Amino acid sequence: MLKLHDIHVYYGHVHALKGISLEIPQGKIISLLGANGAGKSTTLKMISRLIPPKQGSYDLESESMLKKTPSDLVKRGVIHCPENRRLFPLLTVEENLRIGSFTRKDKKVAADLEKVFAYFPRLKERLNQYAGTLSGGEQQMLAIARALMGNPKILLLDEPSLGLAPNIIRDIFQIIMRINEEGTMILLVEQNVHLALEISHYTYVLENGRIALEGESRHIKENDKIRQLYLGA
Amino acid sequence: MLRNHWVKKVLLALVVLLMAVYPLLVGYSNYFLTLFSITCIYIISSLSLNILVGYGGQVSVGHAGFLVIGSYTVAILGERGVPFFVSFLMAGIVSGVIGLLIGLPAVRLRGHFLAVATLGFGLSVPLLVLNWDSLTKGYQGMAVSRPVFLSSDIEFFYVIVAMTVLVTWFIRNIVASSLGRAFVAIRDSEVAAQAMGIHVALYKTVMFVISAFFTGLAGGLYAYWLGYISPSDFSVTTSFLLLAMIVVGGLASIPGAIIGTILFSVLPHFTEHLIGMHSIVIGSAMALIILLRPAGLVSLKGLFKRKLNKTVAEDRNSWLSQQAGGE
Amino acid sequence: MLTFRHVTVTFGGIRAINDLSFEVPKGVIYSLIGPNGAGKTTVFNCISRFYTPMSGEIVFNGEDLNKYKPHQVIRKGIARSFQNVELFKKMTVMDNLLTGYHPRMKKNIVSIALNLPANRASERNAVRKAHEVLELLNISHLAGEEVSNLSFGYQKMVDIGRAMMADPKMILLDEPVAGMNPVETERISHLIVQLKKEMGYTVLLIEHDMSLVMKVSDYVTVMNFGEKIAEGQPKEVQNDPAVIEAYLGEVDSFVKTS
Amino acid sequence: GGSSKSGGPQSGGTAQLAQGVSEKEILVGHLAPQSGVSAVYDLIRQGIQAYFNYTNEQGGVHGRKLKLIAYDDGYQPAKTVQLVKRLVEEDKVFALLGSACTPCNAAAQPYLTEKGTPVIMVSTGAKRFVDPPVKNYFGSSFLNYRVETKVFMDYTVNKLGKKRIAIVYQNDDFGKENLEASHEAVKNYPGVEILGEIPFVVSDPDMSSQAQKIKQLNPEAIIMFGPPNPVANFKKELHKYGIKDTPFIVSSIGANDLNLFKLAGSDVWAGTISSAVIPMPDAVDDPGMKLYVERFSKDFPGSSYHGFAQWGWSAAQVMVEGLKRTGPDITYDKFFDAMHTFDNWKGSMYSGVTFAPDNHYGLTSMFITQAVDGKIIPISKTINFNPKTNEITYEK
Amino acid sequence: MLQLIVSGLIFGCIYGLAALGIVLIFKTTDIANFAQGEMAMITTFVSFMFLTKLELPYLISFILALVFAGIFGTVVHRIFMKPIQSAPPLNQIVLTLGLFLAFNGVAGLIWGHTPAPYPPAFAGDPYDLGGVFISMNEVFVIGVTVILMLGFFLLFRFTAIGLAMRASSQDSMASELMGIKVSSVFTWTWGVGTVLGGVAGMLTAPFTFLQPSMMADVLIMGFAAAVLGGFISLPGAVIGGLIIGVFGNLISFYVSPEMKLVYTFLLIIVVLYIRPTGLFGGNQYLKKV
Ligand SMILES: Nc1ncnc2c1ncn2[C@@H]1O[C@H](COP(=O)(O)OP(=O)(O)OP(=O)(O)O)[C@@H](O)[C@H]1O
Ligand SMILES: Nc1ncnc2c1ncn2[C@@H]1O[C@H](COP(=O)(O)OP(=O)(O)OP(=O)(O)O)[C@@H](O)[C@H]1O
Ligand SMILES: [Mg+2]
Ligand SMILES: [Mg+2]
Repeated sequence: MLKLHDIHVYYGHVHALKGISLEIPQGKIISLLGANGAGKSTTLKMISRLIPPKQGSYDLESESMLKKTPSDLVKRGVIHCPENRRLFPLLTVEENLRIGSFTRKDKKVAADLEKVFAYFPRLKERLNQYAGTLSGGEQQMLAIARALMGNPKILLLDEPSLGLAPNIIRDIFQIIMRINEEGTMILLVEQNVHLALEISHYTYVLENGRIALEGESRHIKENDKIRQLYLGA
Repeated sequence: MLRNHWVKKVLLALVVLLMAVYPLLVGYSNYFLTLFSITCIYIISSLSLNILVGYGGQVSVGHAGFLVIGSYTVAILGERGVPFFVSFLMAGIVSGVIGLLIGLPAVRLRGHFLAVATLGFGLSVPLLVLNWDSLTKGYQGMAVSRPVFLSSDIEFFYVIVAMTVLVTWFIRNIVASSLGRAFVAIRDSEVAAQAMGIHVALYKTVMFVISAFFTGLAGGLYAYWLGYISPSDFSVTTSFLLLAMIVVGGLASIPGAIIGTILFSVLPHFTEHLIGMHSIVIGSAMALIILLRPAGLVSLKGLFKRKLNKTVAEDRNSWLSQQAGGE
Repeated sequence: MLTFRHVTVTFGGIRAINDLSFEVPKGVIYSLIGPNGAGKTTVFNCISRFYTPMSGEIVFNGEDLNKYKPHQVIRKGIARSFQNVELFKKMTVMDNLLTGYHPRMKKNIVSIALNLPANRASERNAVRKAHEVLELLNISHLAGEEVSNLSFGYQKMVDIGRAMMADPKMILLDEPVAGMNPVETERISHLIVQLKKEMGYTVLLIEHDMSLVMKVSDYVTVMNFGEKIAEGQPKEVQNDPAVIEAYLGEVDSFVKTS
Repeated sequence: GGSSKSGGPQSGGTAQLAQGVSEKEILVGHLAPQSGVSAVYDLIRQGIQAYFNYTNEQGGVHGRKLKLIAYDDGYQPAKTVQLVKRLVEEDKVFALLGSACTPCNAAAQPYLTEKGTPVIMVSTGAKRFVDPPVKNYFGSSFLNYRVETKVFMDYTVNKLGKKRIAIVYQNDDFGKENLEASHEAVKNYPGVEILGEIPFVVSDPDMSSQAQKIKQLNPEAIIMFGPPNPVANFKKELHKYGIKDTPFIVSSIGANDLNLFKLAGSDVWAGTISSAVIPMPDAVDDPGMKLYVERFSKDFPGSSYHGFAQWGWSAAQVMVEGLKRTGPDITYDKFFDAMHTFDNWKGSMYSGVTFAPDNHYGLTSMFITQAVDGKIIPISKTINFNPKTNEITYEK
Repeated sequence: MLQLIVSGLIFGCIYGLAALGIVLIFKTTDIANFAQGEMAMITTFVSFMFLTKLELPYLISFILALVFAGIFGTVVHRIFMKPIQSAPPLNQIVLTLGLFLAFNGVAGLIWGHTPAPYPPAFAGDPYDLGGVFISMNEVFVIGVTVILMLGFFLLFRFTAIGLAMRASSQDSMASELMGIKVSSVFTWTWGVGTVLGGVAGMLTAPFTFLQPSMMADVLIMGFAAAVLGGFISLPGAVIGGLIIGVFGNLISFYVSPEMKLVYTFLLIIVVLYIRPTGLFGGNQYLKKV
């Protein structure tokens, strides 16, 4: 249960988020939509505490996260799979995955590793390849797999379908639904609006750093303005 | 935008005027003339280094080597009776040619590898000068005489000022041109630069040559101004200091390099009498400025630019809403 | 216009492209699709000469591209954009575009240093061209922004715009709409058609967004494991069982990508 | 060269006092590196300052206090030129005293020669500052390199009876000037041979290849021109290879320091031969020396009072004596005349100071020393060098 | 000849030790620390205080000094480096240059510039092994170097900490997202790097004597060694140091000592020309588009 209230974020003088309030309730998939530059990635970076808010409140399970560091949030199971993948290019695929489970002390790491290999068999073939030399889509798979290795309670996904083949996109969305069913909450930023609205329970639409619209995904889908602006009629 | 341009011009005119009347202001004091001249010479050097490091992203920690080459070129040619203008130009050309020779292997190297290779160059040049007695008179150093028509210090002071203004202008033109953009492109992404048709190896070499050429000229001016040159004039410390000047001033910025150079050239004036404190003061200045202004002193002007930035951001946002409402 | 003949590229043990042949006729939009890791970007990198094929020939307008260096390719009339955007981060949008104009600039060092009229004229032309491109992309308002401050979507546009600056004969676009929503995708697809129709470019396109590929392509080649598995009109390819199997997947309830 | 638009020091005239001299004060300038790699030179300043303090406590010179203005030139000639101008034109000092660094002094020489500011006891033994004599340059605070070299050669050949000599020299202005002088000197001794000349770099702690070379050459005597650190390292390295008994002769710059017994090890350093113009503080029982040790340790506790500091103190003694001899109405001409009255003056720690219009060496008397039992003691009577005739005479 | 090589190896180890600290810090924080040598020098002075003022035995002083070094390194990181962690590397490097100057000056003020003898770890005459002389202390230097090199190599290669250190240098933001406390990792690295430097300093001091400028040359050679070895490889740093030590000694003997530096850098440039990322640098600038 994660809750943002009236969050403001600045990049230098650029006012990127102008009072965001949103909630990730237990067991849900939430999607966050918006045009280029609307502030979606910024919201995720704020949640994982990579950047500080200037104003507002941020609670996780009723505890304020304003003073926490990214590693505190990781320990609490908030895992952020960032935009642009941000792999470690000079570590191998295997090392990238190992570092995904860096903070974990539980015994299930090995089992999780098998699980992500089952999701992405291509990665298993490329265990010793430098992450930097993978193809775009392979990198995206690795980025998602690395996030899963952190055993997330809340998973923040920034455009997970980016650069993936249609069949893999389908796989990814199935995986997202599956881990959600296993109890992980998900905040999904997607440009693939159709899909996002399809699988999420609730949707926020960002415009210029503000929440312009929110509601149950199935209602949002029917909204005319949304159809026009994001779904392409 | 227009107003900005106008302000800039007035400022520039003021600076040039100040340089012109400086000797009057300090009552023709030879010490203050020297302080100013040496500062000018270092301004030329740091601007040249900035082409390489700031714009081109190629770290050189041996740049003082080119100062040695420039200064010894005028000394050696002058001794053999070569006329002033020729020897002075040759200071640049010889240095540029050496820059080319250094640049050729250096284009393959990056980051710290290049840094250490250039460090080797900076360390080696004074050693070679010291040991090549027959050409350089080794440890004794060489006397350098100015031509008769520029023999007085005040005359040569104006030569230095004029050269500084001229070279600054050249360098400004270069960095604002397609050449300058190619340098920055190489710094930011070699792959993309190649895809844009930029011959990376060639341009890196060109960078080295231009940078070495102007630094060589600075070395020539230095030798003429002091009238004597020895192998211990420029050590690695000089190279380090040049690097500090452009970084503390603000990389890839002409005003930045100038401000940084003035700071480190004038600061000693206030610390030289503090026995044993000199390097503490210089070192602390370097550390503290970077600590407080990680992007260098020019970033101070960002404080004034706040308004401008905001408008750009607002522009964009209003445009976005328009799009959202309009379609 | 561009012909691949039996091209093979390997990295260590991996065959990224295996005996690939295809031909792109002049003036078409030619799409290259296929699963992740199929070797599509590698094809681009071969044309850009970042990679040298182990065997095979790449012929452009009758010339073997293999004899050129990467920086010469654009002068042959081939410009490209990058999959993960490869911009000059610390430059403004305008300067990025101007750099794209590089091959067409006057480059006389004396003229540059003295800022002679010839240099200024050439610089003016570049700026004019850049404004045209910005208009086309609808991002004129961003001209003065440093690209590292832009969101990913806008960076992609700048990347495309930069490739357009050189007025190439052929433009290679690597996943131009990745990270864009359907409306933005729509705009880019207009632009791509415009590139072909109004500016006469030949477009070689890599894209996973099937809506775009199906809409704009004249011809499609499908790759898998570095080999061609199908080619033809978009409609034919879309219904090819091998392509569905390897790439598109079963169209089930919630996938409506096409 | 500099312009002389603003009134130079010469413009003092006879009626007026010289520049830098007021009713209360005499300003004296000094330049040396005070930080960085060559910062040991700062000991010279400390020596000067200590003597100035002492003199001022005694009432100064003809009622005037001495004020030292010292700047850090960082061993950079360009800086020196700048700072010399600052001292002469801005601070308006009367004279420069004991400034260190050969290339720095050389860079400033044309300007100072033109200005005519007295330059007293430069802290370099290079020939160019004393020979041929320049009107306003007087002496060097330590022995002239060439003179010392000649004496070493003479001592090695005539007193030690060695003929096959190896030379180890620092690869810079100092070492090379000495090397040149050795070649000149050896010509006077038929049958004597320089077997090899082995350079080293001062900052390089690794002297093993040099020691190996010596082993290969197997000389009868080794003459080394270098400062304390490499000398100590080299001697240690020689010892390691069992070269213990070959006479080892070291320039005074590198040997006049008891610290060497610690750096090299007492037994390793023992036996080393050198020369000196000033005895080591602990080697003699002399009131002047006691005064120095006492005053210096009081003003600069913790600083080493061997070597460099002694030179500073003695140089200051020479200058003060010159000022005393000039009388209360100090003009440059009077001062220069007074300086020329030094004739083997023994009032300072130096073993004798001489100036004449045709001799600006200042220090031409010295003695040979040897390291024995943790002390550096004189092993010869005074040796005199005559710059006019190039003759070396041993006092009986 | 053999003797030349052996002496070269010993100085090679000293350069290698200096290089180890530089490489360790670089590998993790992406910063070439120019203040490394001066920090080592200060550590050495501190150990000398323990030895002479408190008259503690060598081993105790050695260990106490290393404790000091660890604290010193972490403090320097916290005060100076952490606040500018996200500034461009060159700016951070210039900051370390500033520290280099300042530390040197401060040491001069506190301890003066007169060289002092520093005791070796083991006293005693050298052994004569068939014409090659080597002392116990020199054997000790070689041993320490090899052990430290192996230790840190294993740490980097096989432990989670090592992996975190490597990751932090490649992308600190992504590392944060993995739950790595990047600035703590950096602080630790500075601590450990300074300890390594301290070891180098205390083993160097018997050769260079104790004085504020004792590390000037060693640092430059350390950088050269690090680069020769690839700048990211710990064994590379030591091997680079050994090559430079031996090569330098041979040049010194057979060509001339004053050209040692020139030839050493020439060698490095030739090696880099053939292998632009050094002997063990691997594919550091790998980038796929
Ligand atoms: N580092 C930065 N410095 C300055 N401004 C930034 C920075 N990063 C983002 N911005 C600005 O903040 C705003 C929000 O950016 P953000 O990356 O959150 O957008 P987004 O919604 O994720 O867009 P996209 O879909 O294109 O990824 C944009 O206007 C962008 O230009
Ligand atoms: N430099 C390299 N070293 C090793 N393997 C490489 C290198 N470059 C590419 N590969 C491999 O070659 C294969 C083809 O890569 P390529 O980038 O061409 O795929 P792609 O078709 O563009 O995929 P995507 O749609 O995911 O971008 C991949 O499996 C990739 O891992
Ligand atoms: Mg985003
Ligand atoms: Mg690809």
